[in-house]
Amino acid sequence: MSQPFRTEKGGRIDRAEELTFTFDGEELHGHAGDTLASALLANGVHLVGRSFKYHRPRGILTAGSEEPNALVGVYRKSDQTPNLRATQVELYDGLQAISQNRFPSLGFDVGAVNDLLSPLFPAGFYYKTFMWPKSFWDRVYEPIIRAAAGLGKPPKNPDHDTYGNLYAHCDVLIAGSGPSGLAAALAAAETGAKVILCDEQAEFGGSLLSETSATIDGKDPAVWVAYAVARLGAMDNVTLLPRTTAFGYFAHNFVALAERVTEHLADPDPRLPRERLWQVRAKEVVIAAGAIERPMVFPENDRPGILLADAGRTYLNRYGVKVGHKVLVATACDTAWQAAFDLADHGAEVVGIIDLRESPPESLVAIAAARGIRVEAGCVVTGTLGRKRVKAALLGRLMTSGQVASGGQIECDALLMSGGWTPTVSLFSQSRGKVVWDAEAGAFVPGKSVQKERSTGAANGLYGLEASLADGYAAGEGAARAATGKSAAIAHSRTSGGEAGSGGTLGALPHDRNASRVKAFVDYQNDVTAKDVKLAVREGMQSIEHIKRYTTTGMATDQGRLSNMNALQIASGALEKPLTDVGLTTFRQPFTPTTFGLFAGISRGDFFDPVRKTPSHDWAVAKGGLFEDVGQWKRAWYFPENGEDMHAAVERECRTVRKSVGLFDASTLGKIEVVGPDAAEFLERMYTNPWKKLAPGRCRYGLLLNDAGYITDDGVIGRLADDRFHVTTTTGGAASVFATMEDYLQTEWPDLDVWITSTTDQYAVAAVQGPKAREVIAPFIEGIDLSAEALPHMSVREATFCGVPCRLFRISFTGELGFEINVSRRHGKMMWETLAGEIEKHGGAAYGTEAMHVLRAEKGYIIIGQDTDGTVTPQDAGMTWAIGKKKPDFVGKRGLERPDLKAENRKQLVGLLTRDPKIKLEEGAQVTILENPATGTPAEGHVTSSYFSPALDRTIALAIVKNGHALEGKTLYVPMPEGSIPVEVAGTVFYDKEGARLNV
Amino acid sequence: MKRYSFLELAKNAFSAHQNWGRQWRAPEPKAEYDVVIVGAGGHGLATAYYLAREHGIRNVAVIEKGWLGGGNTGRNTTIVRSNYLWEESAALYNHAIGLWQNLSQELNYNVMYSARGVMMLAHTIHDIQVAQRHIHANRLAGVQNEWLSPEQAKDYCPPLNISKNIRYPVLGAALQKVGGTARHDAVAWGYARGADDLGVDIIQNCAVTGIRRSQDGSVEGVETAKGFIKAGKVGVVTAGHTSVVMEMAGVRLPLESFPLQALVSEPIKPAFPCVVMSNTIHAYISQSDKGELVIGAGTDQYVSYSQTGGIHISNHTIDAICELFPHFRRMRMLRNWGGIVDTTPDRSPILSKTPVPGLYVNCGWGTGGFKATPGSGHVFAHTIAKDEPHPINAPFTIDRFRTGRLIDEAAAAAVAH
Amino acid sequence: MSDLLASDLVTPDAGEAPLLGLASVSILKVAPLTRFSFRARTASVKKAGAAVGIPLPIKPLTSETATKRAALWMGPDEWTLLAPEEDLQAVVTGIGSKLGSEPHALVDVSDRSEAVIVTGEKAAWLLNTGIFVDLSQEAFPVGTVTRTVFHKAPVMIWRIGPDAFVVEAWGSFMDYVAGLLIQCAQELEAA
Amino acid sequence: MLLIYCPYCEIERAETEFHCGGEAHIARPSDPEKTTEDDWVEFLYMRSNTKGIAAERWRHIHGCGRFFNAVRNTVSDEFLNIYKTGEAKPDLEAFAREAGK
Ligand SMILES: Cc1cc2nc3c(=O)[nH]c(=O)nc-3n(C[C@H](O)[C@H](O)[C@H](O)COP(=O)(O)OP(=O)(O)OC[C@H]3O[C@@H](n4cnc5c(N)ncnc54)[C@H](O)[C@@H]3O)c2cc1C
Ligand SMILES: NC(=O)c1ccc[n+]([C@@H]2O[C@H](COP(=O)([O-])OP(=O)(O)OC[C@H]3O[C@@H](n4cnc5c(N)ncnc54)[C@H](O)[C@@H]3O)[C@@H](O)[C@H]2O)c1
Ligand SMILES: Cc1cc2nc3c(=O)[nH]c(=O)nc-3n(C[C@H](O)[C@H](O)[C@H](O)COP(=O)(O)O)c2cc1C
Ligand SMILES: [Zn+2]
Repeated sequence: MSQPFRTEKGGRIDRAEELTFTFDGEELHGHAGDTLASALLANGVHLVGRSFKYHRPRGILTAGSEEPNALVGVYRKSDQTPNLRATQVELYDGLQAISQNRFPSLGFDVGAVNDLLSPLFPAGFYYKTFMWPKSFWDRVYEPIIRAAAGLGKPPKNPDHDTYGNLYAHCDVLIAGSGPSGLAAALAAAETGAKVILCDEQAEFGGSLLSETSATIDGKDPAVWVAYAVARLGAMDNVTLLPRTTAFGYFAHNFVALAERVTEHLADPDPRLPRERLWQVRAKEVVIAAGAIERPMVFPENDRPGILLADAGRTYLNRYGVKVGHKVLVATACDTAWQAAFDLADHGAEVVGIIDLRESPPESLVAIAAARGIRVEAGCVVTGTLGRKRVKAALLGRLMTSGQVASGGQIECDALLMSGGWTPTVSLFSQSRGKVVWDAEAGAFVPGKSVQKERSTGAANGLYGLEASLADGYAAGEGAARAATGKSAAIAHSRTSGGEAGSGGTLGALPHDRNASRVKAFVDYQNDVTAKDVKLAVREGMQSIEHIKRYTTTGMATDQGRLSNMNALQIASGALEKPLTDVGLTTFRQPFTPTTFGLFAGISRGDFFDPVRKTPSHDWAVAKGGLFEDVGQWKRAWYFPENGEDMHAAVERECRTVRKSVGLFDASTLGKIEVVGPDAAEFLERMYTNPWKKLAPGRCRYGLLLNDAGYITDDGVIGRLADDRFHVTTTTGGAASVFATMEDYLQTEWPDLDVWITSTTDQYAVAAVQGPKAREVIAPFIEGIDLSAEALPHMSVREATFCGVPCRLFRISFTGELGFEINVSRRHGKMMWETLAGEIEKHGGAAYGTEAMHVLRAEKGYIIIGQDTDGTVTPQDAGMTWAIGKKKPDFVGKRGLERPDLKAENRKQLVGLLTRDPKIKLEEGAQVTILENPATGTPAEGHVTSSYFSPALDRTIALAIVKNGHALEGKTLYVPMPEGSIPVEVAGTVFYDKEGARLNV
Repeated sequence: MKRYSFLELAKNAFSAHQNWGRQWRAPEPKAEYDVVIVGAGGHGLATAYYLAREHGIRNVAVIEKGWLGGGNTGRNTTIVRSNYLWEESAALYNHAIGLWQNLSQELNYNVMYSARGVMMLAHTIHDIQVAQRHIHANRLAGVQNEWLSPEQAKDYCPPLNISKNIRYPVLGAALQKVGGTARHDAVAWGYARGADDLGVDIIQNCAVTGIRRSQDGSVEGVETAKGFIKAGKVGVVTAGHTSVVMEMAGVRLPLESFPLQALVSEPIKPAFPCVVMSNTIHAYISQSDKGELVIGAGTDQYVSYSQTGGIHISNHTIDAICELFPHFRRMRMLRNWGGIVDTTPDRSPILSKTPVPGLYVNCGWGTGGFKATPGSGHVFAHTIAKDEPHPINAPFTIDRFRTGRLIDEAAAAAVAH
Repeated sequence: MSDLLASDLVTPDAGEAPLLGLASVSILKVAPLTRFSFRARTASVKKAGAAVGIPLPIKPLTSETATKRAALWMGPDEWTLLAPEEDLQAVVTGIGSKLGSEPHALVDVSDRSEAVIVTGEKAAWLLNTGIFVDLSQEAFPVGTVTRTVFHKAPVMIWRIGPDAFVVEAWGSFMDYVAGLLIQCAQELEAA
Repeated sequence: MLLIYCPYCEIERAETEFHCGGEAHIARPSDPEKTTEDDWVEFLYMRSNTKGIAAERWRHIHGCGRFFNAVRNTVSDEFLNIYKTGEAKPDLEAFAREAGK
């Protein structure tokens, strides 16, 4: 049960609550309030992972989301989530974690041989080799490279957790809750502005949670945090979101947040989402994301046990964990000294403070002296010893010559380092703002705001508690004023301690080692060393973007937050150009890796896309009907009976329609009501056909082109009154036809007095088709005369069906006597069931889309999108008859006049009959002149529709064929892998060419 | 040029890699070139390379406003395939496939062309019809493409969810086995190194700001950030910026530039063996040799030169990926970026002479030109050198929009990448 | 629910059990209604109002209610007119006789949409799981009506009370909309 | 996801409620019969594709349904002006000068 590195007291963990967890199967203990990282460290575990390329042993480096080494897999419900940062995984009882990228074990990893071979693997090595023998690439080299790369393993099972979403609006969004973020929140909230405060950590407070040597308003910083959070929590206008990362800053102040809702719980309620996406539109954004500490680039700076100094301090003060018993501190910056002091005060032995600077501040040296800590100024670490944990560090003394003299060796079991601080400008950069160099801070800081945003505190390059607080209050006030015009007075806090520390260094440190032998890491996770960056420059990679892509520095899961500045400095040196001329690479979203499920959210299963059903749906399901997806609609495809296969079912359905009667659900067709005195004029301009003379009560087939001249849609249009038309469109075209009409209406012809209304969902439509159609509907239709004389083919009437109003069309897509009855959707089920019952009495049957396709193909009626593909003109489709020749204009008329649309040799719609009537062509098969064309001979066209036709008792097909209309009667070929199929070119109408069956 | 090989790598290991030379120079521009190529993307660099290698025209400069390969070449999802519908397109992309197969050896630069197969899913009957049409047309054209049942598709790509109970179940797939991926940056670098070695000057950080025309209207040279550069011929290969550059010569084009986004996951061990594309539900995915899942998202709906886009685009792509590969739902997005794609009305490129004598343009590749890089450069070099198109790119004129002789891959419901 | 706007018109379907009934939010199906899409140029708007018995709102995104009538602003020349199921013909006749030959369009869309009433303390929260619109009372006061998008479906929302919204979707989208609302509300059942 | 002001609804809404209709002020030739091949291809396909200040059409498709025009900087994606269909094209150069400052 012992946690040998746990302090006696202090920290924010709950010592009363002990938790058990496992790491690589070993049972360990920690406390509530721990992260996995702090709990591992409490147990003295530093070695937690292996690096990407060289498989070097790696330990926990940081205490935050920028952690590059301590990536683990965590098991839950017998599956694991890879690449979680141990520094962000909150401990819960029973947590099971595993290390990654090692085989067979973390302690002994065969991949570590890469480290020995590393001289062969400098940056970009794979571009230079693996080219011979050529065939080895796919079979040998690439598989090896792929297997070596990658960190964790992907989960094995589908994820059953859910992910939530919330759209939110606020006046001020504050990302980050350190002193500056909290101050900003207090100041903004006090004005009454709507505030959202988020922080990626489990608790609010940021750096204050590990600050023990300062006070705010005379209170311990943590106490002040508690007070501030309580105050904010009590206000209605404030939303507090801990465990919530602002990960994406998009255009127009749209910020995406990822809230981790249950991951920290041992046994979460399954009804809760695992994570929630907040899509926030903020009038003003305050970025209070703080700053992170920079590693120092010295040889072997990557051994387990080497941490950032501030991380060491955080583990101590916040989690009650000493990172070691004998701690060495290497720094170029004041802040690390405090870590040394705090550790010493908790009884750790601080074996030395090595400061790069010739003369660190007197005050610090004095405090060190008082604690008896050895101080080495003007010194650097030039190497470290120890494989799985640091054992000692080599000391180097900087000489005036710039050389380094060996200064011996210092034993330690942990090494804390600080190269200074890097403001977190990721979000600012995402907002498209440009950073500027702040020489004093030695860092890039946010420049001019591009969006309604301001950075504050350490993120703005302001170090020092008092300054951060003051800046935060000002940012909060300013943001609230900008958002709402309101302001309020709020007392600013007074602090003691927490002064800004100065100092810092960038780039690789000098050393006295054999440069070609040692590795000083810049990007830990991707194993990019200082040498690699220099090599890239030597090879002509002059842009920082090239250096990034050639070496992969900054491309790891921390996206360069730790490495960029050091890489930049090294590049700048190698290029002999000032750092500011080299510039940074682009920060992109997400700020930290963000779960796919969060983006996908609720869009899964049936909710992936709306499932649109017609009122006959349940009936069709009960009947055993099968469905096909057409756009978002589910359409009944065919209705097998008694174990029929598709072919048998479709054949039966077709025969039934031709013999007696069939019932078909046409509800999915788009419907548009065109109303107004200029309705006919409008249709006249939209469709190819003439409309003005169409009498009320009659219908006409309409063909719609785009202005380029190609067919885009079709449908039957009925004139209900002088000023009212009922337009139908294809199922898939409904939305786009409506949008196209609105476009012309609003922007080209706004003077027309006509309006269009979509009525697709207003009506359920049943098509009753077949010789007995009239008998079937007659009992239910009232108010009109159904006789052929009174209601000829292509008519429309308003009537009632079983007493409810309906629009009755006498039209046909089958070539048989047919009616389409439109009743309001609510009565659709009643209508369908009534008719379904009735057709049975007449030996009829319901039929689906497949039979509908066959029946219409027998008649040569085209399906837009199947027999046409966006390159087909009315002439091509043999539909010149649909063009109103006398019309001065219609959409597409001018397009049709273009040379190629009028050219000879265009592909035209024809019928095809296979010589062998049993052979059914494949849709999409190509049509050629030669029986066996040489490879590379372009085809004459392709088969667009192909079916077995029960009416003809043979197969039929439609095809688009070059010059097809002139080829009627000729033999062409459809070459298939198994041999060429001879076909005869025919007209497109196969059945009842005279249309006798229609007009009964 | 120092040749690259394993031996060379081993030799250099002894000298701690101190002796590698530059892969390309950083020359100052000369006053005059025979040919100036504007834009050092893959297509521009390949054009320069083939001008020098195939046509002996070595007095060539490639002028790049940023860093070479930093345009769409550096930000695409690297899908390579040639199973396009129309014979014109299939010929063009297949020409490229032929060149891809030997590109590493030819350039002596490993571009990691990986023929792991590209599988295009069908989710509806219409999709099947379209896929079959492609397969049959491709067979006649000599382009490899085959049909897979859902079970065969799953065999080829084990993570694929072929359950019948998803919203848009997989009904089958078209597979092009010679399709795959390549290392996008290496393609640019390899061509740059090859072209540089043949004497081509690659001038980076030097935007072209004007195109100067002589009295007779023909091209005289380009104005740049580094002054005027005289040129006998100018080839514009600037992808998303083509309208901007061509306007400098007074040439209007049927182009719109849209943001197209892509994203990568965190790196994981090999989990995805091939490339899968679904046009119907908008998902494009493969796994890079580094281990990230590389995922292509859609275009935003408005013209933008911002190289970013909206989150709803990523949402819609990732939801599709998670339906097809539900165990990736717990994976995480590492980085999301955008490029600027220049799209034509028929979704086919323009590789053509222009109304301005001596001015040539190679553009309109939209969301899918990476795969064509070698082929495009090859035939464009021919067009410039001979002042007439190579038979393969002869149909890809600007004039086709006037005459209506489109090569409409979009209308034929073909797919983007 | 008596203090709700239009509560004499938009009423829960008595025959149907609530789709969702949590302490913090409930979802009730709305009984059938007469709905019209009315389109006209500005000059005719007053007359149309007189014909229906309610002024047509001119201010964007607002609604007017009167006994058994409501008029919802949909666009600068578009209104949705609501009336009890049995008043369909009355509205047609009323407008027809008042406007005569003045250009306008009146289209019966009674059954194009289905509606639910979402009420309760968490109603706005629930809608915001899929709707981008700012539903705070300041930004979206009682009476506000708008078309928008709920996840992947177009919807219309109309605030009829501080914690009550009418959510309409085209009939074929209602399974999706109601289904998702119910699913998104699941977490409210957890602690 | 852009935030777009609809001049008819008089409110800002998310981009997902809108449909972008491409470059604005490309009028369909009023007499197509007499329009030359070149003018027709201009109308059909040729676009300025401006980098910088451009006028474009939007439709509040999931709102009031109205088309309107917007001036947007295609580099920053910032909207500079929004006006109703039928109103004159604003002086884009002036916006460009302003943005250049
Ligand atoms: C996200 C995304 C995914 C994609 N996925 C695929 C895919 O999977 N498969 C596929 O085949 N294709 C894909 N593409 C398309 C493909 O990337 C492009 O078609 C292709 O890379 C274009 O290459 P290019 O050389 O023509 O253009 P680019 O690489 O963009 O090069 C153009 C160059 O011109 C330069 N330039 C511009 N203006 C000037 C000027 N005034 N002066 C000087 N230089 C200038 C630019 O800086 C740039 O470097 C994708 C594109 C994107 C954005
Ligand atoms: N050299 C120095 O002396 C020095 C350097 C740096 C910091 N400091 C001290 O640190 C403090 C800085 O205060 P501060 O408030 O600016 O920063 P902070 O580090 O205290 O707080 C930043 C907070 O932002 C959170 N955060 C970062 N990115 C986020 C994101 N994308 N989404 C959500 N949360 C995010 C972090 O988790 C953290 O809690 C001061 O007290 C200052 O004295 C001093
Ligand atoms: C195929 C491919 C793979 C990539 N893999 C990574 C990666 O592993 N890590 C990373 O940070 N970025 C990766 N990127 C993205 C680049 O970092 C970068 O975002 C992209 O080249 C666009 O450039 P920009 O973001 O600088 O504008 C990859 C890009 C591509 C095209
Ligand atoms: Zn609007």
